Amino acid sequence: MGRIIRHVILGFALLLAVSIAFTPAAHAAKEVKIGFSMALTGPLGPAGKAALLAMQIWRDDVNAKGGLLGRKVKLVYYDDQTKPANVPGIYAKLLDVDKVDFIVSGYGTNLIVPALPIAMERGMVFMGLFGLDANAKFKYNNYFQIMPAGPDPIVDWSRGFFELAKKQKPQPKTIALLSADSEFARNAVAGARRNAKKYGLKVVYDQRYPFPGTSDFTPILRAVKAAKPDLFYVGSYPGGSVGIVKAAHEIGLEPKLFGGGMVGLQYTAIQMNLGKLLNGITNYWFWAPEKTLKFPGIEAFLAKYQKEAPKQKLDPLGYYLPPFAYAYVQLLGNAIEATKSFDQAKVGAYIRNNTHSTVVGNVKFGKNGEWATSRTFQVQLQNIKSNKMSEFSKPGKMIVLYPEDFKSGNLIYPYAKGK
Amino acid sequence: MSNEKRLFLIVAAVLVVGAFLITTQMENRFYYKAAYVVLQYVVLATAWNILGGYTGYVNFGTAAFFAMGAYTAVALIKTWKPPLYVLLISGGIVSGLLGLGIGYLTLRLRGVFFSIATLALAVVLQMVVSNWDYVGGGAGTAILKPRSVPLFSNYDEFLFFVMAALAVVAVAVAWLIEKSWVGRGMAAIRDNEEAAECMGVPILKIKLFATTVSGALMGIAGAPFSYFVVYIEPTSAFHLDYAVNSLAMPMIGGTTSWLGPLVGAVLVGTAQQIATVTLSAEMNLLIVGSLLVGFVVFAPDGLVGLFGKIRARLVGKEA
Amino acid sequence: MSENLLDVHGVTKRFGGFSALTKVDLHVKENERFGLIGPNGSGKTTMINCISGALNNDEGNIVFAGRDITTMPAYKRTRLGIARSFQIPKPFVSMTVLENLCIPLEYAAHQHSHGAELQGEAMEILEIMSMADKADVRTGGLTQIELRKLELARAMAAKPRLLISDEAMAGLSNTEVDDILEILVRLNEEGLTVIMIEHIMRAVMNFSERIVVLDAGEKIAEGTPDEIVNNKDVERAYLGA
Amino acid sequence: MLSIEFLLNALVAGLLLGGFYAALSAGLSLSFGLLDVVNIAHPAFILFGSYLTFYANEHFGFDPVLAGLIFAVPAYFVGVAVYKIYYNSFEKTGAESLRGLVFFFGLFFLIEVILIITFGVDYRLVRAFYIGKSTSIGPVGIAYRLFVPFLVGGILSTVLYLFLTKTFFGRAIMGVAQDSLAVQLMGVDPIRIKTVAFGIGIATAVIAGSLLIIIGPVEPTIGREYIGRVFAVTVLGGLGSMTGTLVGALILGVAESFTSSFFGPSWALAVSFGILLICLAVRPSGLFGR
Repeated sequence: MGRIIRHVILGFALLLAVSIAFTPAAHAAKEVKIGFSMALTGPLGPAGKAALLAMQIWRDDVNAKGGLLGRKVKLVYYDDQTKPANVPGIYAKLLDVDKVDFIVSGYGTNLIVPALPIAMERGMVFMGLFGLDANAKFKYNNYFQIMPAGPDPIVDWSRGFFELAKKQKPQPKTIALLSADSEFARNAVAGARRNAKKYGLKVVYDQRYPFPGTSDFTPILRAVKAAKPDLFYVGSYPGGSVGIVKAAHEIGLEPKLFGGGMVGLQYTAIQMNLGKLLNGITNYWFWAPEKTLKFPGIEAFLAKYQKEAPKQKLDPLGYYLPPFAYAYVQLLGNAIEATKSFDQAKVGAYIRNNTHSTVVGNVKFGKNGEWATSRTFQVQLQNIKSNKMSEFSKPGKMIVLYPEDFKSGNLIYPYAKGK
Repeated sequence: MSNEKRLFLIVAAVLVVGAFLITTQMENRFYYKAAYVVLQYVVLATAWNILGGYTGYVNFGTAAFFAMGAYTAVALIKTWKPPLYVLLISGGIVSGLLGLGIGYLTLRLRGVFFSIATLALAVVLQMVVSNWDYVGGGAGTAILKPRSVPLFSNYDEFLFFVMAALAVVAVAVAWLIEKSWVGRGMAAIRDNEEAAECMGVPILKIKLFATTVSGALMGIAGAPFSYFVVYIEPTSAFHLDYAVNSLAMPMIGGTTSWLGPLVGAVLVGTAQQIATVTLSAEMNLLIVGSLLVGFVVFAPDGLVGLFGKIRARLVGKEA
Repeated sequence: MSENLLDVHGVTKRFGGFSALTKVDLHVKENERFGLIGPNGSGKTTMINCISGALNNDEGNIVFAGRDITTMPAYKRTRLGIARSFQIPKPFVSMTVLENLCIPLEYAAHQHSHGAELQGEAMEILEIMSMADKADVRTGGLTQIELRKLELARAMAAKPRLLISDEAMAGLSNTEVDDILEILVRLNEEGLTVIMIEHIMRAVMNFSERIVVLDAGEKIAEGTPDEIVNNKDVERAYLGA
Repeated sequence: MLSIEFLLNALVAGLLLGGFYAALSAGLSLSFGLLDVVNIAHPAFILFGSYLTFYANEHFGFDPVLAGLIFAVPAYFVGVAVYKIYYNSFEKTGAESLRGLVFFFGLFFLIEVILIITFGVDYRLVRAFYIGKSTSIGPVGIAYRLFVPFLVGGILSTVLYLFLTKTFFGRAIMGVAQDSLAVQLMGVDPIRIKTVAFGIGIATAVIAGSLLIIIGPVEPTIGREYIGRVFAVTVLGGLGSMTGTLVGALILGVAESFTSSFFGPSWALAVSFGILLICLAVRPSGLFGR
C-alpha cells in the first residue's frame, strides 16, 4: 500500500518536472508578442483558420515596414478547439508563461467571454473578434469589438432589414421568426423580435430548431408557409442555412422579404453550391466587392489572402471574416504607433477616444466597446446566373441596400420577383 | 480503523494541505488552470469508474451529470449567489438524484441498453437546458465570479484548491468503496449479476448506491465549472469530450481499482493539456482515440494491469 | 403442511403468450432428497428460477420455512436459506476460486463480516470439494468440470437450508458423479434439504427419496423413484410416444 | 392553420424522412438487431460514406447514389476487418459486453478525427441534377432531394428483407441470430456468417451516407446527432426484424415531422430520444428476446 502511494507521489513529481520543462525560456526582448486563442478545429475551425491567415498577413505587412515602434511582431496562439473550457487556460498560459505584450480575442462570443475577466484582472487592452454583446455584463472599458453591430448590438443587428421593409408599399404587416437553437442565432432573432414590435409588425410564427440535429427543414418551412408571413427573418448557421434555402425553393415559400441573419450565405463554397437559389435573399453582410465599399487597403489585403487561401483549403474569396480579423489587429497596431507606447492604459485610451481608419472602413467605438454606430450591411443577392466562383467575385451580385451611405443598388421587392 | 485506512487518510490529508501550500508559493496561473482541468478529470474518471469499472455498467452520459451540476450552480448563482460549498453540495444532490433515477433503469436495462439509455438521457437533458431561458438557454450566459476569496490571492488558485480537494475526496470515496463489502458486491455484479443476486448480494441496493455516488461526484465536479469558464452554454457543458474522457481514462489506467482512473486521468489529462499548447487539436483527439481503442483491444486491464504483469514477470525471474 | 420446508402452490409463469409453467405444486419436506426431472424445455429451470427469485411467477405462491417468499427479491431468499447452482456455470470471472466462495459467505451466510475467518471457511468447503489446490486460481483457468464443482461449492458457501442443484453433474465422469453424490448425501445427513435436477438418471434415481416429473410446464407424475420408473405418462413424455 | 393540405404535407414529409431513416438504420438492424454486435460507431460509418461520396462527386462528378453504391464494396471489406478485430479481441474471450461497447465508442471517435484530418471541419455538400427540384401530386409537394433517399432507403430495406428470408445465406444469418449452436450443427460456421453480415451492415451504412449528404450538408461531428435516431429506430421496430426497422423508421420520421409542424421544431430531436427512452424503460423484457 505505502509503495503504491510512493509511486503516485513520484508520478506527480515527474509530471511537474515535465511541465516545467515545457515552459519556454524567458522571452526574447526585441519582439512584440500578441497572444490569442483561435478556433482552428471544431465548428468554428474553418472561419478561425481564415482569421488566422488574415492576422498573419497583417503581421507580415507590419514587419515589412519595420515592426511596431521598431520591434518585430510575433503572434503567439493556441487552438481553443471551439471549446470555451479551453480558453481560460490558454490566456493564463499566454500571460503567465509566454508573457505576451498584448492579447486579442479568438473568434466568436462564446470564446471571447471566458477570456474577458482575465483581461480585466490584468488591465489588458482586449480586442474582440465578432462578439455579440460580449461585454454587457463586464462593462470593461478596454474591450473593443470589431464587428460592426452597433451600440445596441442585439437590436441594431437586424435594424436594416426592418428599415428596408418599412419603406415598401404596401407596408408589410406580419413576420415569421425562425432561429437555430444556439448563441448567435438566438440573439439575432431576439433582436429581430424586438424590432418587429418596434416597427409594429405582427409575429405570426416564432420557433427555434435544434442545432445541430435538424436533418430536414421541409416540415418547419411548411408551417411557416401556412402562417403566410410578409417577412421571414431567419437566424441560422451554415448547415441550416443551406437546408432552409433549398427547402424554401422546394415548397415554394415566398415571403416578401426573406433572410436576415443567415450565417453561411457569405461563404464561397456555399454560394457556389446554392448558385441561383440565392437570388432575391436579403441578408446581413460584412463586405462585398461593391464600389461603395472600397476601403483603403482592402484590395491589397484580399489579393494577398486570395493567393494563400486555396493552398490552405480556406474560403477562397474571404469576404466575410478575414478583413475584420486583419482590421482588429491593424487597429491595435496603429494605436501602439500613434501613442508610441506599449502601455495598456494609454493604448486603450487612444482606441477609446479616436476614430480609426482600417481595411473595413472608419471605426469609432462607443458603449461597452461596440461600434458607436451600427454598420451591418443588408445585402440582396441579385443576377446570379451560375455556380461558378467568378459569379461571386464581381460587383453587382451582392447589392448593398443599407445603410444609405454605402448603398450600391436597389431592392427588388417582393422576394418572388428577385428569385 | 486499520493501518491501511489510517495511512491512506493521512496521505489524503497531506495532499490537500500540499495543494493549499502550493497556492501560497506559486504565482503562475496557467498551471492552476491546467491542473484544474486535470483534477476535474480525476474526479470524473473516478466517479465513472465506480459505476463502469466496479459495477460494470457503462455510462455514456457523464456529460449530463457534469452539466446538471454546472447548471444547478448557475441557477443558484442567478438567484442568490450562495458560497461555493453550497453550489458543490447542491450540484452533488441534483446529479446524485439523477443517478438514483438511472439506477432504477438498471432494473430493466442491462448491458448495452443501459448505455444507450444514458446517451439518450444526455441529449434529452441538453435539449431541456437549451430551452430553459433562466440559465441562458441555448444562447448561454456569462457568470461573474467573486472578485476575492479569503486566504487565497485570487479565485483561480481557490478553484484549483477546491478541485484538488475534491479529487482527493473522490479517490478516497472510490478507495473506501473498493475495500468495503459494497465494493466486493459491485465486483460480483460486474462479473455476473444473476449469480451475484443468488449468492445473497442485494444487487438493486448496490446498483442504486453506485449510480447515485457516481452521479453525485460528477455533479460536484461540474458545480464550479461556470466560475471556471465564466461563460456557460449547453454545447460546451454537455460536450461529448466529458463522456469520452471519463471513460477512456479508466480504460487506459485500469478499471478494477481506484488507482486506474487516477493514473489514467493524470496521464491522459496532462498529455491533453500539454498537447493543447503544443500539438494541433486533431492530433490531440487522434492520440486519445487511438489510446482508447488500443488499450481496449490489447491491454484490457489498463496500465495498472500492465505494470502488474510486468512486475509479476520480473519477480518470477528473480525467483 | 407445516412440516414442509418448501411449498409451491399453483405456480404459473408465462413468457409472452407462451406458458412455461402451468399451476404446478411442489412440496419438499425438511431434510428431504428431492428430484425434479423432465425432458428439455419442460420448465425445470423456470421452476428453480421462480423458487430462487430470479424470475417472478405470474400466479400462485411460494412458501419457504413458513414464510411467503413469492415477491421477495432473490438475495433475501438466499439469506433465508435457498441456494442454487447454475446449469451453465456463472463464475465471478475477475476473482479467484477462493474469492468466489467469499461472496456468498460474506453476503448470505454471515452478512457483511469479512476477514481471515471467512477465508478459512471457504477453504474448508474447497477441501470438501477437493478443490483446495485451485484456491488462488482465477476462474478463467478452470476446466468445465472444475467450474461445475465451483458452482456447487459456491452454493454451499451460502450455508443454505435448501440446496438446488441444477444439472451439476452433466459432463462428469462416473467417479466424479459418485464423488459429488457422496458429498450431497453427506450434506443431507447433516440436515441439508436438496432439490436435484439432473439428466443423469442413475444419479437422480439413486439419490432422490421422492421425484416430481414436469412435462411442457405441467406436473405429470410424483412419487418414489420406483413409482416413477414404472409410470406410463413419464415413459410417454420421455420417449415422445 | 390546420388544413388537410397542411396535414397531408406533414405526413408525406415525415414518410420521406422515415424512408431515409430506414436506410440509416438498416445496417444497425443487421449488426445490433441480429448479431448482438453493438456497433455504436454505425453513424460514424454513415458519415464516412458521406465524405467518400463528397469526394467522388466533387472531383469526378459522380452521382451521389452511384458513388455510394460503388464505395459500398470496399466498405464491405472494411466491415469484415472491423468484425475480425472485434471477434478476436472480445467475442472470442466472452468479454464483449463492456469492452466491446467501449471499442466501438472509441472507433466512433477515431473515424471522426480521421474525417477532420482528411477533409477539414467545413460543411461539405454534393451536387446532383435532382437536388433543389420538386414536383407535386395534388396539394402534396415532394422534393426530389428527399424522395431519392426515401426511394433508395425503401429499396435497400426490401432487398435486405428478401436477402434474409429468401436466400440460403440470409436464412443462415437469421439462424445464427436465433441459435448459433444449431447452425453450427448444420455445418455452417457461425463466425463466417457473422463476418459477412457485419460487412453487409457497414456497406449499407456507406450507401446511407450518400443519402445523408444528398439531404443536406455534413460536417465531421454530425454523426452524433444520428446515434439516438438509429438506435431508436432499431429498438422501436423490434430487434432483428427488417420489416420492423422500416416501420420504426417511418413512425419516427412522421413523429418528427408532426412535432416540427405542429409543436415547433425545438422539440423534434427530443422525440426520437424520448421514444427510445420510453421504449427501453417501458417495453417489457420481450424487447430483448427475439
